[in-house]
Amino acid sequence: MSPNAASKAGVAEGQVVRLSKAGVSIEIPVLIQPGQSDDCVAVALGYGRTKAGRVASGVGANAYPFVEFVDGTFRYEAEDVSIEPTSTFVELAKTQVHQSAEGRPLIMEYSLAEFVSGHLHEESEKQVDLWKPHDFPEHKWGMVVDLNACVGCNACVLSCQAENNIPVVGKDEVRRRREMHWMRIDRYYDEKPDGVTTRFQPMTCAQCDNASCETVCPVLATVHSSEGLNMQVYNRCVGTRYCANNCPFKVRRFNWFLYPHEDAVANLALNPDVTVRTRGVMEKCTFCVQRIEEGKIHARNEGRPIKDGEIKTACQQSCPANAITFGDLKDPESSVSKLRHTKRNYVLLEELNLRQGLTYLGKVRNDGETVGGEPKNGSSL
Amino acid sequence: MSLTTLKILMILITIIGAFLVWQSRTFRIYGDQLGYEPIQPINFSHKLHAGDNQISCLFCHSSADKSKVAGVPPASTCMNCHSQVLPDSPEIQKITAAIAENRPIEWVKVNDLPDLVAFNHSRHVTSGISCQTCHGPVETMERLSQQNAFTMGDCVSCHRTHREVTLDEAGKPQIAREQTAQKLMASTDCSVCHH
Amino acid sequence: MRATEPSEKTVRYAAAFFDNEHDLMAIAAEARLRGFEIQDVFTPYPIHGMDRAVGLKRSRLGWIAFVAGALGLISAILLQVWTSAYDWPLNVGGKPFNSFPLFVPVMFELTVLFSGLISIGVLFMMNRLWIMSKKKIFEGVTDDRFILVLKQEDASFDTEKAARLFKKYNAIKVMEGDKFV
Amino acid sequence: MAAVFRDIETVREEEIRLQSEIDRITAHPVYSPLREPLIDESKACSDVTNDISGLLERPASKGWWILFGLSFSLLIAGIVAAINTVYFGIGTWGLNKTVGWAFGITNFVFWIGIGHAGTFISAILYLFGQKWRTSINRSAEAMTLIAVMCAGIFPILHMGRPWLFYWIMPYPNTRGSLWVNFRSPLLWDFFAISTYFTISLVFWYLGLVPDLATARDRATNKARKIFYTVLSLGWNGSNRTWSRYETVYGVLAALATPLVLSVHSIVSFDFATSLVPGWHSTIFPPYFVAGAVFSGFAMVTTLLIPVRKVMHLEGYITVQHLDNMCKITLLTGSIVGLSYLTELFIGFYSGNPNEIFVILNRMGGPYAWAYWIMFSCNAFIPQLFWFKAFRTRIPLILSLCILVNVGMWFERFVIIVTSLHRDYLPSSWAIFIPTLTDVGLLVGSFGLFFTAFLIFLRLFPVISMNEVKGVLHYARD
Repeated sequence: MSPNAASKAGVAEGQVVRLSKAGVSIEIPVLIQPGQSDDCVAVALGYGRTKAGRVASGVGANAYPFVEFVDGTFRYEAEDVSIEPTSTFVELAKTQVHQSAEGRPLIMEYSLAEFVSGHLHEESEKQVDLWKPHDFPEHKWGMVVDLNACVGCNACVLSCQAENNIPVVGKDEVRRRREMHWMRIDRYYDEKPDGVTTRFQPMTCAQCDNASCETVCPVLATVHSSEGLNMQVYNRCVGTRYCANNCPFKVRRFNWFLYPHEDAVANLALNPDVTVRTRGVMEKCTFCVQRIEEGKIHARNEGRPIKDGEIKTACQQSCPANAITFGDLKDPESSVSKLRHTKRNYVLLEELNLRQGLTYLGKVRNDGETVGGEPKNGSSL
Repeated sequence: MSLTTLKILMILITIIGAFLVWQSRTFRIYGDQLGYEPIQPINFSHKLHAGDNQISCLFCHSSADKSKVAGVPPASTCMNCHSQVLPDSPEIQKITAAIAENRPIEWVKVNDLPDLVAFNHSRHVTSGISCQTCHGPVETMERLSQQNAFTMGDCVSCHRTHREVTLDEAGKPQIAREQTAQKLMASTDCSVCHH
Repeated sequence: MRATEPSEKTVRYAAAFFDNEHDLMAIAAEARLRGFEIQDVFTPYPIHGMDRAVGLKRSRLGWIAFVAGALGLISAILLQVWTSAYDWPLNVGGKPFNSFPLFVPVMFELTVLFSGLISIGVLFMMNRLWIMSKKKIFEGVTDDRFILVLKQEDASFDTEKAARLFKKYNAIKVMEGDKFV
Repeated sequence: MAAVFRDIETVREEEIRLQSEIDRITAHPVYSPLREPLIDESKACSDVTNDISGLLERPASKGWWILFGLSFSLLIAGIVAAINTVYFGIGTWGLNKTVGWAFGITNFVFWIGIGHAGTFISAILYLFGQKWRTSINRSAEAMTLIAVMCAGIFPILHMGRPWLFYWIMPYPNTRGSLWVNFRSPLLWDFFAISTYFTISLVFWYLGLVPDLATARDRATNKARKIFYTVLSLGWNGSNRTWSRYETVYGVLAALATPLVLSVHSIVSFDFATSLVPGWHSTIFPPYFVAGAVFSGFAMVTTLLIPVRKVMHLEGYITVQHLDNMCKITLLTGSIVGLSYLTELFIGFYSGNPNEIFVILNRMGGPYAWAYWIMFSCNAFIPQLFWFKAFRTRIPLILSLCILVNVGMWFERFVIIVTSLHRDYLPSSWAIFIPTLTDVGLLVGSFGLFFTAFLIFLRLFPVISMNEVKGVLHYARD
């Protein structure tokens, strides 16, 4: 429901409303979604199931009664549905509660004209180090995320969850802002005169070389590897949460409780290469270090160097838009190194001099501009 | 008086301290399984097979150079030979029975690492680390026992000393010898084992 | 152990009790100047100038504390630099293995800890203050009595002179005894 | 005849010389007659002994039992909350992925701060020759120890796996000797707090030994006799002991002085060395130290006012003592107020949008109420101590000091929570809501504090008798 529609109907976020049309009615809570059309309310299908096991049974409301079978096709839109507010309120479980970027330059966007002219962002000032950086003798893993390609589908989040045995903590814990996703897609709305712009930014551990989390860990549970990875050693962690506080990207996740793995059958779905974390330890994205190690072992057993693209992270593998590129930054010919040297490449919160392994390619937005007389749709890069 | 008592006390402390230091070489921490020697369902002798008969480790533990795990041989591997050799011995009869009932033999795992450690056999075997480096003189054991405490310190000290492994022209690894081919480093990064 | 330390052997002594610090200080000074050998004085609280009156030299404990502190400082430097830069150097937040400025807080703390603990330990040892201690405790010394104890082991001790001196300073009580431990 | 006279003359000259020598040796400093006496003038040494030791020998009063019962029930609540935390996990606290520290570390910093008054009084005021400290230093030091114990519980409890807390100590191990990270402020905290606790403990104990000897000599009951005999280490008041004792006391005071300043500086490094906007600030060390002494003095005053009333110690802890403590509270409170203003100024002057945002968010964000409680209690209220009326009327002192304690707790809460809950990426912004366990631990720490303090009042001489006896004649002779 759009903000305007909600104020017109006199409902607030989380308020349960009754949608009814010709004898069918369901009660569902309101989620206010900027950018939604004012005259239209969207309801997710596929909830309110009765035989879906302990995870999905009885969750939400079934919206299928509104679907009509007309002229040989299912009509997923229903007209003249009335909305009645009820006095019940539900706290929605959302992983992001603040929707505005507060004007901070987190997601770089360029107009087509800017992109064509080649002046994207100011070249960052030369960063000064007080000490000599450590060198990485063999590899230096890096990732580049193309914000132009990202459609915000969350496939990376899910594949990460599956690959890394990340616990699913449930609605209550998400309401307490304790979701465990190692990867997330930040989404910001921009209210503009002609509507709402939405921006996505996949965010995961940036594997900073000058990592602020590492310095503060008293027990050396998080240190830097010789391949530029920010390692998290679960079995050494005592859980001070200082690293999470000191992470500017807030990508570290803490095991607040012992999330059980008691179901022997369900445990067969766990990835045997990734440790299942216990209660009270910190965890975070490792750039799928189990895949990196496996790739290195394969290559070495065969006595050959690692090929570019041979090691793929789970998020990269599942991205339908190929927005994520992963590889060795020591190899100037790798695709990730090449992308790093394109103009659109930028470093998030560069002023902190964290030297991340994860950088972004800025988004080029074509708001109906014309370049060289020809109208262009979408962006080509 | 008090000074004498103090002297006696200090001497006692010194003796106890010296004893502790002396004992520390054999000091065992909780969870240390060194010397674990369980009774196996079949009285299998590594001494006989690997020692006296010179059967290569990889003959039975065939995935040790290809996979993370060395692999416990299936009953059928035993029968490769034992269908001909001593088929009537009572111990072999147990294997025959297991095959007949289509159930695995329930060997007791001797050398075990906690789940928080990822150890890859193939990488170590391929780089020319002998099995005995970690498993001890298996070829002399009637019944298998754990010969290494498998503390992190053991792994780390080996990774520190065997920094360089080179391959000779045949692709066979030679530890710490100047050869051509590719340099392989044993890393001490945490993420090599803990992920 | 210092030469002036009361020995453990049997010493015949004479003790005089006073009810204020001024008399005690004056008699201590006079007794010393008149050639008496002062075993010790006992007071309920520390009295400034008493060391001068009984002719006690400045304690060397200050130096011991200094040396102990230096020991703490050196061990802190060695511990931190050795573990962080030599025994197992780890790349922590891109910082150099020997991140010396970051080692200063622990250096300071260990300096203070060593200095404090060692100097108080030495104090307890030098004064034989410990749980099983069986020292002579004069009645009232922890309340409001000020006591002067003179050695009278040798022939030169003049009983009459001592008695005159005690009287001059209004001694409340005089007692003698053997075996001063 | 002449020779005899000359001999008499010589003897007389000798006597005069001797007398002047004695006078020179025994001369004591002259105190200003303008000074008011520190202790009630009618007290003599034996009165001090009777008054203070007598408190321990009489059975506990009804009031003591009521207070003890109250404190102990608070402590029980805290123990329940602690068991809940350790058994189920840190998830029982109101923390989330964005706010990783809240009540736990707030309580920790608060109690460490409270613990600063004792050593300040015993060490810094000792070095400055402030004789009035003698009436209050014993209880203030006991308060320090108890407060540091209260504080020390929180860093352990707030760990995800508290049973592994010993991993932050550097010891040789079988992990290839994996040491600890000496670059981490939490490790510095560990060293700073354990050193502070140890030095404060020996300092307090050293001052206590002569008084324990007094208690030993007065004890009639066998159990008490054994207790005090063991603890007093055969103290016999020998001048040789006193002499070295004074030296070591001075050494410890000299060591404890920078230690006091260092402990809260190091605690402030937890925040100052991080990159969280609102934490990353160079003003933190002096600001935290001033705040610590400020809250510590307020707490000592809060404790001593009822103690002097209930235990009839008005002759020892006079209004002048309270007046002096109020003055220190005023001074440190003004430093804290100045720090707040400096923080605001530097925040805006830096031009850093994140810094400016944090300040505006503190003043007008979801936790603005906490910010304004902090500001008014810490910066404005102590300014009332400029007026003599506020420094000498006991109910006023007590209420202002309690407000200061409230304000100082909120100061730590504001620094920790408002900085964390909205940092760099708005997508992760979150709100912290305390749970019952959080509140239970806060309340429980107060329970532990008061329970331990009440036990202290029953077991140890509440006023340093040997030091008070030394200043009885102050301004009188």
